[in-house]
Amino acid sequence: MTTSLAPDKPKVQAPVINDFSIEVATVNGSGSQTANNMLMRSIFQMGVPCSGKNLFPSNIAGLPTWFTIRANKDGYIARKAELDILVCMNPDTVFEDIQNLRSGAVCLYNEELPVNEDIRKDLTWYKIPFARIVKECCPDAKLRRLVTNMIYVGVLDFLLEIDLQETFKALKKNFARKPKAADVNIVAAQAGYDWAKANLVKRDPFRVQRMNKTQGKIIIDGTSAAALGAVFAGVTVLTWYPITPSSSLCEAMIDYLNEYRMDKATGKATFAVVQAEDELASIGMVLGASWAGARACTATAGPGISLMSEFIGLSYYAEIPAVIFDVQRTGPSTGLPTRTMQGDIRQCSGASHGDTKHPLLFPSDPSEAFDMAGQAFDLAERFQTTVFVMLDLDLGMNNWMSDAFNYPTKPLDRGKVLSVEDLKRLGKFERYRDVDGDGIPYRTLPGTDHPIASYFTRGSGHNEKALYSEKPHDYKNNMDRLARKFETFRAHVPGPVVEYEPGAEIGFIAFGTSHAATQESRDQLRNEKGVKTSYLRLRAYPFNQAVRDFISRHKHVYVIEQNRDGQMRDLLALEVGGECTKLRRVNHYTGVAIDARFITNTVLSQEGK
Amino acid sequence: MTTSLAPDKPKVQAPVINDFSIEVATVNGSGSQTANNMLMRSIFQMGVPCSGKNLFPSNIAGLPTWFTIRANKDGYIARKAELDILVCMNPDTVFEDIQNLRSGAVCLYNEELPVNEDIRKDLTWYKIPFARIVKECCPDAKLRRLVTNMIYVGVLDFLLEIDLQETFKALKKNFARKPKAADVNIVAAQAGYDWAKANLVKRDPFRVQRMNKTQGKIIIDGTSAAALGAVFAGVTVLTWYPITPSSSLCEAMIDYLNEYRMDKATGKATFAVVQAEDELASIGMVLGASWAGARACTATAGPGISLMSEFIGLSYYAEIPAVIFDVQRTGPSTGLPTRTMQGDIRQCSGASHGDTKHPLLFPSDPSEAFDMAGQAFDLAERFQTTVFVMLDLDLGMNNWMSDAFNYPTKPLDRGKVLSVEDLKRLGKFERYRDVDGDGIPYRTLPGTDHPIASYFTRGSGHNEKALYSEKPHDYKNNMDRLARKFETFRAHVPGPVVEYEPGAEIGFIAFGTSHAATQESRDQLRNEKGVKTSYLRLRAYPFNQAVRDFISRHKHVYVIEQNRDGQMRDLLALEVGGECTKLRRVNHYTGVAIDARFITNTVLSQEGK
Amino acid sequence: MAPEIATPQVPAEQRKQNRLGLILPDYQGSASTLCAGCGHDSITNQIIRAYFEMGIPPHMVAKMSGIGCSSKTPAYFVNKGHGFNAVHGRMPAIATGAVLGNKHLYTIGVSGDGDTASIGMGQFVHLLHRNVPMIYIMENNGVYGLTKGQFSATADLGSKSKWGKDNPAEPIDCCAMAVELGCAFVARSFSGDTKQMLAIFKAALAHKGTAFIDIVSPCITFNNHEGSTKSYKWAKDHEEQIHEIGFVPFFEQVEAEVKPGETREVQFQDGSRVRFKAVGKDYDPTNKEQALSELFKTQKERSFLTGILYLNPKQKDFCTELDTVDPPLATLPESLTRPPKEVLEEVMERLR
Amino acid sequence: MAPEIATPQVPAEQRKQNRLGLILPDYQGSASTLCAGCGHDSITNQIIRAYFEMGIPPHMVAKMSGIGCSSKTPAYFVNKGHGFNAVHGRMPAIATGAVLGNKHLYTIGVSGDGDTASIGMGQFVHLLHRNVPMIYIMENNGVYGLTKGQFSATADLGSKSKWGKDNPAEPIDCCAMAVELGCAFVARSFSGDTKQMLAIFKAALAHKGTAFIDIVSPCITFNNHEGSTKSYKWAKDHEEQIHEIGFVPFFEQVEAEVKPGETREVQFQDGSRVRFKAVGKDYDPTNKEQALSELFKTQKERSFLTGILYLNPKQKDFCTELDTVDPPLATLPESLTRPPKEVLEEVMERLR
Ligand SMILES: Cc1ncc(C[n+]2csc(CCOP(=O)(O)OP(=O)(O)O)c2C)c(N)n1
Ligand SMILES: Cc1ncc(C[n+]2csc(CCOP(=O)(O)OP(=O)(O)O)c2C)c(N)n1
Ligand code: SF4
Ligand code: SF4
Ligand SMILES: [Mg+2]
Ligand SMILES: [Mg+2]
Repeated sequence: MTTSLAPDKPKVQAPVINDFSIEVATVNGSGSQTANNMLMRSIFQMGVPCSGKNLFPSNIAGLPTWFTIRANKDGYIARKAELDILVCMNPDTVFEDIQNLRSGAVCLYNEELPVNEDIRKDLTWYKIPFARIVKECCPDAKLRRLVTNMIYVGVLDFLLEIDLQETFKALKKNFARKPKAADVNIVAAQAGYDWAKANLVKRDPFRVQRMNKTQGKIIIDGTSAAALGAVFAGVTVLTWYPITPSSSLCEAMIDYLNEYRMDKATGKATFAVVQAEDELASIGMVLGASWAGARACTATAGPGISLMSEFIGLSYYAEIPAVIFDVQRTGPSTGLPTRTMQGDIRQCSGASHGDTKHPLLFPSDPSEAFDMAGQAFDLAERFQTTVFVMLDLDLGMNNWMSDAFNYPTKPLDRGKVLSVEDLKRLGKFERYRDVDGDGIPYRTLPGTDHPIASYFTRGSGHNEKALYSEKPHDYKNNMDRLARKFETFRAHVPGPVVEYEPGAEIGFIAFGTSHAATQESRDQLRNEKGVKTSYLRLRAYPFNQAVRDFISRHKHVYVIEQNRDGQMRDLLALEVGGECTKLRRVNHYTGVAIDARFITNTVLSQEGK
Repeated sequence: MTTSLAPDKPKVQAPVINDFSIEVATVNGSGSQTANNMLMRSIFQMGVPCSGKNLFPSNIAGLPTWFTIRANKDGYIARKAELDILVCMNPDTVFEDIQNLRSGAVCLYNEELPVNEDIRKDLTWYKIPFARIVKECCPDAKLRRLVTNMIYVGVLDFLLEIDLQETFKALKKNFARKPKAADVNIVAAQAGYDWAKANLVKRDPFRVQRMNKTQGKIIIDGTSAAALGAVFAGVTVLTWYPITPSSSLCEAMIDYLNEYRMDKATGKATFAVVQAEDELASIGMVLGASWAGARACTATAGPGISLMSEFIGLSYYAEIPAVIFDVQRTGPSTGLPTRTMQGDIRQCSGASHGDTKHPLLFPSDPSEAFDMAGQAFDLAERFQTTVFVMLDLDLGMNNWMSDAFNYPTKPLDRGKVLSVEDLKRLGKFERYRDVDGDGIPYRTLPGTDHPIASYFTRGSGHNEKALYSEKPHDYKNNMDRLARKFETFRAHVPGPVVEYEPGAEIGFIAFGTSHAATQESRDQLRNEKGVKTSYLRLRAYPFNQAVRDFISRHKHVYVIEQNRDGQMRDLLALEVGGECTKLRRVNHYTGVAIDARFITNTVLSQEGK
Repeated sequence: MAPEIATPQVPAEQRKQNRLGLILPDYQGSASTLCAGCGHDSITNQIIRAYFEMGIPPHMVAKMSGIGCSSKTPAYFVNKGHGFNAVHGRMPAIATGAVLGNKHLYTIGVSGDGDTASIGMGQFVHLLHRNVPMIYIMENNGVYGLTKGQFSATADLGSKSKWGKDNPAEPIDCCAMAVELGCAFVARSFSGDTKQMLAIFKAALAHKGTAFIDIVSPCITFNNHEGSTKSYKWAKDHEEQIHEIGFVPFFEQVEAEVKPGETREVQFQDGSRVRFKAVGKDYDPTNKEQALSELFKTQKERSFLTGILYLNPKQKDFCTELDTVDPPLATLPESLTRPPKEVLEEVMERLR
Repeated sequence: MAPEIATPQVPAEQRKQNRLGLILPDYQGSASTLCAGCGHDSITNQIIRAYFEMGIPPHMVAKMSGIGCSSKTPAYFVNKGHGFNAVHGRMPAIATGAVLGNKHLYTIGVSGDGDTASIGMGQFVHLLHRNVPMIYIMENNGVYGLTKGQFSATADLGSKSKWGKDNPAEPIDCCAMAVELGCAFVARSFSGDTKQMLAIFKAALAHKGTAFIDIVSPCITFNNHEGSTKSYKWAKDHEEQIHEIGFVPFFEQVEAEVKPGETREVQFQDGSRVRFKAVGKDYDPTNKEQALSELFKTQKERSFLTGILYLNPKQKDFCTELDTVDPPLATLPESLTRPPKEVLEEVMERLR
């Protein structure tokens, strides 16, 4: 008996095409990740924009996990707070999961769960005998737990009219090197599909129809994207200490390096990777390597940045390049390490004691993460200081639909490094002199075979010649030059992407992963309330004139970010002086990714609408 | 032959009473510190306000050091940039030292130095045969190096008409437990005096005359003052790792503890001190001890704060008391560690990743350092978070004239700790619930013998009952409460000291060691240019309404601080919104203490005067 | 080999009372959220049992940890004690602080091999150097469990990762380090060896000073495969018990008879005694050099020694060194911690 | 006993040329700003001499340090090398990074006992664990010189401070730790023993892997008084040379004769050889256990062993392990470090 015969069904609604969200409620360690990705890929391959977000606990196996896929014909791929379709696999959360559904939603559940459909008459129910289906289709009992998840993919393929072949294609791609695994999963998906076809009557409105909005796009997570960016930026040294969510970045980079960066001629590595004993060591190694001339980076999350602070300060004062990928998560160290946050902006922009300032880059999708990884190395080497690439858990660990990456067009910028020939030509070398007026001095690398090449590196206690000095004016001169250097950054970091809406009195400023929800909220405001908004997407700190202009030209500017304190708002407030009164806060801080409705509601209430 | 017969002397000027600065240029490790302190004390004992500042290198012996004493009848005890009297003892800097003198200044020099008086005809010269004098007065050759310095004290006593008996008194006090050392020095001072009397003709205008402006005052350095404050605040655990300039604080505290905090009954310590292996350990021990219920503190400087960041964040989120004395110095770690700076404001106010905020107290003299040390413990225990006492090297390591300290009138505030009796009475305990509406929850101590006493401490991943939770609303609730708690601080940290000057359009905001120079500059502006200024001296962050009012009520407000970036200005700007345009910067950042003339000139140029 | 599962499996019907009249469930914690079969849960169970059998007042237990799967376990035992899950690698400092605040607490720290031997190495060494009275358990699985299975510094040379890669480095042997550094109680065990763990934990509770216990504790999810040298199978096959341990707490002295073969006995400061029965060769646990040479030998042979490797109960501990008043510093009254007014006046007088 | 003073006293008239045609002054640094008589300056002088005699190209020297008086010394030798005075206790990471960037550099790190054994302990252990090819000198005075004389973790039990207080703890013996951890070149010397230092430094330059050298180096200002166990007098009275060291660099093999009594010889990977002449007992520097037991013994006797305590020139070093291309990673051309366009397209294709 299928649930389609249950009494009191909601009326059949008008079809909803390519616009829904699916949540799979399961436990971590149960292997549902692959199934969920295949489902998402199937939709993607049908040309429908989509995204997938995994909400998982700080634990390895056995605790609740929710995977959400959103498909949206208009390209809205931010998290959507309301769910349309729920797949219940976890007995521990089943009641809460069902309770949280909106009226009219769809609920697929494992028949083994103690679900009474009567508790929510406003839902469309599908009961699925997972154990039976999997038992039939998967003779190897050991594999059953894993492939169970493919059953619901098959069922959903049927219900949502997703082409089963796309699921097969996705599986084959995914298991390109393990054809047997592909087969087992294909069989399971087919079994789910067949069972559904034979037993279910579709009563819900959600459907996928082919369109062509994913042409040329890829699906990738942000940490892999940044890792690839580094590999194509010629990174030579990676040091790291495992921490969620940045481990993924390092592990992806290691895989890519091993695959693409072994010297053909000798079979040897053109890179070195060190798993350090902690973050103090990993940043120390980066500074040592950069000082010696390597392109070095590390990746970490907030707790790691805290530990690195002293060294980051040294990088600023002693002028040593470093690239740090900060994949932000909710703090503190024993906080919600598997939840997302844009929470390290204050910390990173000024890390360390004293007068230190550091530039930050904010990619908002994988393709930008790829590009900015490269830019970060160029900037770090040119400016001889730490450059942060600020990802977050949402971008880093979730699967994003993205433009394919563009091969870099510019050669690597290795910065102002003087070679033996340069030294011969110049006859003079003063490590900390501002020769070019941009605040950026020249450096030499250890091993440079010229009598005037060497200098001694230390913090701020030196004069322009890098000789030890405690003289007040030497210190002040140097500090003023460093301030000048930081000013120079404004013109060299990626500028904002600005979209002026004619007649808009309201401006939005967002960055990083708040972008997608912001775009969607703008449409909501326009379409639902006739409220027009302009939009500036920040891509870096420090800011440039375009940011100031944007704020000038609007009555209110909402700074949308995912932290409690409005950390970016504060940086902007300090930038624009009196106009800071225009800046309003849209702060989302719950550990889950921001959604458009939250922005829309917050803005409307602040606008008194 | 003495220099008094040299040709071309400057004319004898009108006497200058109780208003001059003396600099002794010497090398560190030469033992001049005692002599300089005795000289300062002699002036102090004559009732004349004075201060002493030691400018020393990051090195143990053999490098140039300058000790400056300022005596001023009006009580201006900030550094004065111009020198009146120079004592040259260091061959390495003698030319520069002399070169830097203003016209009309006085120069005493060791006859062994290669000085040609002709190079500066605008100075008053006194040549002194140190070696000869000391040889006569000090038979023990081994002691001569040390007591040489007392010779110039004796000479200056004669020249400046300082009562030699006051020097003797000071020496006896200083060497109370080493009468022989006192004697040797007394003899040397006397010898210097006698030689001067016999050989010098006074040709300079500077004189000390008795007055009564030091009655009830003491001379002490700020780190000793803070250490005493902690001892009288009942500190029970001190952990530390040596770092200039905070080592002095810890070493002073250890001495006081050993002297005054051994239990009479048992002869055992009522405190524990641990020299930790580094700053990560020292703050960790403080948190562990506070968690167990001790009154615990540590002291460090900027590099230590950087290293402590992660733990400081934990203290914020897990709500564990900690008192940190930050004796600020010029950064970074290999910077100018023996120079002063108000440079850790940004770092301390927000240390750690995530949304963290910490209160800061700013003592501006030893008496306030004493009081604030006590307040810091009360606040830390009441609010269950880290409280910083922000000293700097200038306050911490220099000798300051100060009001005598007042014995605390209020009992220790140990905060919201529930005893067994409380638990019995209440029957309920939820570690992170906001029972009182002030954002501050109750806690229990380990070892509390009651079935509901225990709870589990971790970062932000918990609900009000301290049970593990990753639920979005638990996280948000907790963060909102923490924000509320921080708001509560405004009413509990020491408020500013405000002096409204009728008719003043300009306001000054200063804090900590910028206070003395600020006061003096206000008088300069009033007396020299007729410019009136009001003055608000900040004593803590976060700010209260009085700060906002002050800024409101002035046209321009100069924020005077000793760092490059205007770190306090930025905190104020964020506080006052649109009125931030009124805030102007007076940023002194050379490693040496700020002086009034710098403020005056900076303000005048910004005012276009 | 199926390891026990923490807390839930402690039999509720076990109603035997200890010397405080408490029963085993009084020492339980919250339900474990570790992977089913994780070695750490077996350790938790023996910790519970040791506190119970030793009759430790649960409210006097302070449970400290860093970060990692292992560091989560303090939530799974002795719920009536206070627990503190601190930051990664810094449990020693937090625990030292707690001991400073209240020296009467029974302080136990649980850490992992990552937490201890990587990021925590500095604090680990200095904790031992201070001899802070506490139990320090390192739950050693050769990987970073919570961050998904990267090798730690205790992974053996050539041990295979879940993804088939060989570990390139020799392991850091924390027991050998501890012995070398003079730690006065150094033990190693295996999470599958419940009896031995229990005896060691009880002895550790009697010891005054740092009791360091390294326990091979397989990570079922990331390091329990063929080729791993920290798997259940490998550990079972390569464990070399150096002796059998009999522990006699001070409050049970009368009943205890010397069992046949128990030749060596060491007495703790509280009067409790530990007796060793030789297994194979004669091993003197009070001999530092023998401990090291046996450790080196088994390192070479790719096996691992278990038992109490080194023991010196006479060594001065940190609290004895600090010599504070008897009550905990945490609760000293103001009358003892704030000197009277006259003292301040005396100080002021000197500065006038 | 008057120690030498750094740089300035290197006799300028010494015009002897080394195998590169360079003279001793080519290896000098800036004038020392340490206290006159500081042990560290004597060490500096022998470092200079070792680089000179070994004919190391000065521009290939990378001089790394943490913070402390000792950590200042890289400014006082080989001015033509690049120097890096980093942050306190983290020299190992900085040095490891430099080696990663350019494995052809002759990397030397100078640290203090505070810099190494306190704040730097974690990095120190892991540097040894990795066997990063470099020389690591710990200038050991038992105190924090630069912060004015507090005891460090290497101070001996009962050693008196300048202010008359006894150090309450046993010392951490970094040599014993290094041996235990498997460091393949562990030596100890005394800043007053110039001949021995020179031989050790030269051998260290020939060694591939971490050469750890602990040198007792009295702090004349804060730890040279009666009662201190790191004073010149104490060190002179308590130094126990374990052997005399003869070093034969690979480029001087022909001239070198075996001196009478030189019984043991160990050969380095570059062909250089070190020969040991027994002093008193026969000591086998390739025996880890003997090294430890001798160290323990002298610890107990309150004396200190000097010489090359442990040596194993065959151990795999970190760079060999990493197996990178021959040129320094620092200067690899873009053609080697940026994969071609096709590779990116291949990756994209997989993700479409
Ligand atoms: C400063 C910091 N760095 C990194 C992490 C990430 N992290 C969490 S647990 C862990 C390793 C735990 O390994 P181990 O101590 O062996 O415990 P296990 O999980 O294996 O029991 C790491 C690296 C962190 N929480 N904090
Ligand atoms: C993070 C940090 N903490 C503390 C200090 C202060 N400090 C500078 S040198 C030093 C100790 C140096 O001792 P050691 O390494 O033994 O060198 P020595 O001066 O004795 O040669 C300390 C604690 C610092 N610079 N940075
Ligand atoms: S991941 Fe490994 S260590 Fe962590 S709980 Fe699971 S089995 Fe245990
Ligand atoms: S203080 Fe000690 S270690 Fe530092 S330079 Fe002087 S003698 Fe050397
Ligand atoms: Mg582990
Ligand atoms: Mg030292």
